[in-house]
Amino acid sequence: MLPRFWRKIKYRYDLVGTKCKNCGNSYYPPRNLCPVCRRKSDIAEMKFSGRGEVISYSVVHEAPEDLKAQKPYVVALIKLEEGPVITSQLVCDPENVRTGMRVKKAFRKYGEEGEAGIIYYGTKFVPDE
Amino acid sequence: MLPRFWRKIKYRYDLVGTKCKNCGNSYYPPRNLCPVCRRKSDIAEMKFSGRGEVISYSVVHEAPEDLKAQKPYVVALIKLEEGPVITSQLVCDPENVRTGMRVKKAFRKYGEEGEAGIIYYGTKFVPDE
Amino acid sequence: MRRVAVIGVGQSKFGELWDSSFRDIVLSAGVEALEDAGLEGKELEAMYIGNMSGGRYLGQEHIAALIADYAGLAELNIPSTRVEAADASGGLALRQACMAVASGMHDIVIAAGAEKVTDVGSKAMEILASATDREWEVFTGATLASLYAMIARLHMREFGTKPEDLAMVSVKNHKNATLNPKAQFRREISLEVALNSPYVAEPLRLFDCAPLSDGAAAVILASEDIAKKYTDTPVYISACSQASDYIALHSRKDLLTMQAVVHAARQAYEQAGIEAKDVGVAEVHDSFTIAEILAYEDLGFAKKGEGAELIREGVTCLDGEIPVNPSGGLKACGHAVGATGIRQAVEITLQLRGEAGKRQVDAENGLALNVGGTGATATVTIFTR
Amino acid sequence: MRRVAVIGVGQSKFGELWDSSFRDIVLSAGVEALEDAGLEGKELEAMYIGNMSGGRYLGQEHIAALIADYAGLAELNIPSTRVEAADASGGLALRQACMAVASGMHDIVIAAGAEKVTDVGSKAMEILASATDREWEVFTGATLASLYAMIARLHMREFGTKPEDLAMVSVKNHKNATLNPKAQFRREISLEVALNSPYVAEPLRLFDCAPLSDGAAAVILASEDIAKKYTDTPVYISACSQASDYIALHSRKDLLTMQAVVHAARQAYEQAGIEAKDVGVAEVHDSFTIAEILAYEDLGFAKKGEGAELIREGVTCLDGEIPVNPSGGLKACGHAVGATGIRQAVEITLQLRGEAGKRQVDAENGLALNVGGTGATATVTIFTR
Ligand SMILES: [Zn+2]
Ligand SMILES: [Zn+2]
Repeated sequence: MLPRFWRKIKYRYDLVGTKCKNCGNSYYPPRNLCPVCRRKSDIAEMKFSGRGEVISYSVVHEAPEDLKAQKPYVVALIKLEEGPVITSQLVCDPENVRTGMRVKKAFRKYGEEGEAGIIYYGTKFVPDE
Repeated sequence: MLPRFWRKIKYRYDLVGTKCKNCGNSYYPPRNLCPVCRRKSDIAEMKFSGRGEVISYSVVHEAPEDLKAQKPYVVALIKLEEGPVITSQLVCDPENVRTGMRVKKAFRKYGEEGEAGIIYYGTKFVPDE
Repeated sequence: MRRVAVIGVGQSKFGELWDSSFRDIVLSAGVEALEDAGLEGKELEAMYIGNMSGGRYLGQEHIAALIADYAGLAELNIPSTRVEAADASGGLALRQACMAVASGMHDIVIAAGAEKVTDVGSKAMEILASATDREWEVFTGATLASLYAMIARLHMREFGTKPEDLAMVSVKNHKNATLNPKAQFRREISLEVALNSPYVAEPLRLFDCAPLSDGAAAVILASEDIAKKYTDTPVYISACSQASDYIALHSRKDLLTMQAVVHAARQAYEQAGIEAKDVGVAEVHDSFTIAEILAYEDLGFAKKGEGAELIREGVTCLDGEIPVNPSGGLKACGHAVGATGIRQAVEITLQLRGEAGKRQVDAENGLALNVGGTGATATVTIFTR
Repeated sequence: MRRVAVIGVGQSKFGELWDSSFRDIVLSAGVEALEDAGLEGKELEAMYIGNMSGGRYLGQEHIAALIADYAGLAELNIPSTRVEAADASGGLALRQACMAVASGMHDIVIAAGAEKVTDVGSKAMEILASATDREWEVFTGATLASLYAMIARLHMREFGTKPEDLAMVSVKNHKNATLNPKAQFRREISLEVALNSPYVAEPLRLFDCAPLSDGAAAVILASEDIAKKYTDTPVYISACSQASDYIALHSRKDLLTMQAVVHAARQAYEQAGIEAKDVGVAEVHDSFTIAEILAYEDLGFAKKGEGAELIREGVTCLDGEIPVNPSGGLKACGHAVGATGIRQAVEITLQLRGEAGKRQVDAENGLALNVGGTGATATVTIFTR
């Protein structure tokens, strides 16, 4: 597996982000520097619950090569209950998605690395209502 | 085959370059604009004889993935008898190459395009003495 | 700072230019600009090139040196610099060139933008996605279209914008492109055709999305004094501003406002000493139809949420109050990624010179908005007669 | 034009940084520079980033917006610009940042350079080759090393330069690197080891070739007035010049002279009002050992053909007359491609401040030479106390 994927495994699999203890803001994806506090940042890791709400979504019909087999699939902007908004796939019938829908994280296959045929997993979201 | 390869076939296979009729300089690889005359350029195509002389060379031991099977191979700077210097592979035992050696063009396999498995041909040089 | 003028413009045709290599395309735009300015070539003191992804599209970096070389300028040893900010690369090249002339560092400078995307076939879309956050957007399956689609859905929900409004942007731009000989698509489309085209990323359909095109454009800039020696119709650049934002859409507090655009526009208006209402013609970044609606709002042509009214009421049509994208825009003239910001500058220059042919509008001030990705970079340039 | 000063410098460690992502590496350099300057971050008015091939190494373009974002600057909406000229990308970032401050456009600007190459494994070498002419050099099987190897063979034939001379460059740079805590290789090597290392491209061996490293560096520039508020030891940039040449080695009339270097050096010396003999310390682009020998000649430290004498006579050693590459250079400190031009500026600044620790030399003026590919781009920067 390419290092740029395994380096992020903790953050991707367990939804670990960061919190700035100086201003109280939390960040997912993780940040080493808080954009509010900058050099006054006081960053610590923080695990997110994985529950949230769909802010907006799109059903993808024109997909890149490695995701063509999955189309149409749903991509959504999800507001986590701790505050941050993230981009994620939503495992759900495209007919049933709606804005405001409650969702929760789930562990799912993401894709395969072309050459080595390695399979990547990560967090997707599923309906939670 | 990718368009960027077939677009160049005439120039690569037949050693077709260009000549500027304004200043008399000849160019290989081909140029649409003469760097001496710029907007006064008067460019026409010109076929090169394919005979020349080795100016310098290197035996390549660390090769990119798609050429690893061929290593060690010889790359040379070849001064064509019409003037221009070009970079080319030289099909020759590395032991026998020397600066000043006379060479001539030959039609040889260059490489294979990874995904489609298409084979590329082009001009290489061989000893001519 | 010195006043900067455009003294020459050139552009290739846009589209799927199968017969032309990257070098051929750039050269055609560059030579046209030199001819337009009446330069031989040796007067150029520096070159700036906007190019998004030569590394992926051509396996070639070091593009600026390559272009200077094939443009016949290698013997002059002039500094040649590639700048990149995804599809705002052209805008960055224009800004750096402006700065080089305004500062007195150079007298005559060429800014070009170029992209050759069709050689990689179906990979072009995936490469374009590298304009967004590879690790936290693209990894999840988000495409550039799907990110704009999520903006569109929110805009519809929040402000009542309709799919018909988006389609009308596309219809307008296609109509304008019929009058532009360099445009990729030179045929009118009907609202019905646009509204029934297949989905790319719901709610965006094929006719909401700009194509990925091959193409190049070039502008030659000079200081005011020198410009007067070369042209009787100099077009001045009265401001050229650039701003950035979070790279990922999800990191932004207001998903319906491109802060980089707002910021760059505010600076540009202030520097040029004009207001949004003084803009007589604009080329904006309609990579997706919703982006043109956002541009109306973020540039101050309409209040936030009321962008769609401008297209409904014909304000941005060729014969409207503020014609937008008279060239056909990215949607119909073509989106040659790194070339776009320069191509916009070419169009505004032609319009202000009165050389825009059948698509000529009447304007004193023109504006160009170039956006990178989903808005992490924006440049706003104001031109005046 | 205003006088420009360096008020802060920072650099990551260089090497195979498996545990660190691109974002982590850049941030470590940036934060070090901010701390060094005593800035909070919000004082920065613009950012320039040198990066060669984020598109190929990371699948990520739009690098400048990404870095501004992860550096916590997104809320400031400052212009952030990526520049690229292969491994001279860092030098270009430095020059654009200088221009932005010198012109009065901005007061405080950060210039950074960064590359993360080790994530792509064995493809890194092929990607580096995109610094040269893909169509007419790389296509034939030429690697960057083989092109420099052909220069080396010619230099040997023409001027009697020996493999031992090249090896001595490597030995010197490795020795210097033992004194640099940020260097990738911190062990001395013997002449025998260098001369018996395996061939990469004859006549160049493993120890003639710089590694491809991960790393980042950053410098913060300010106008003279402002610099005095932040530091008691400002280092001034008295010239920063850039020049280009034919992209392919085979197109150049003199294969043993890098015209871009000669041209940039001539301009830089003139602007700084010094001569080659006034340079007290230099960081030059030893991507291959022969490149350091050429640099001696093309920068005017030695006559053409006599470069090897400087290394034979110890002139460029740490205790010589003109110490070259006190950091260990690209060969031993590491070559993080797009970072190199900025890393050189960091080293020269530390040297002129007297903060270079065990590798400290005594100098009034310092010079940095950054080269792209086989010499199609060069930047020469002159620093003074
Ligand atoms: Zn904070
Ligand atoms: Zn000529």
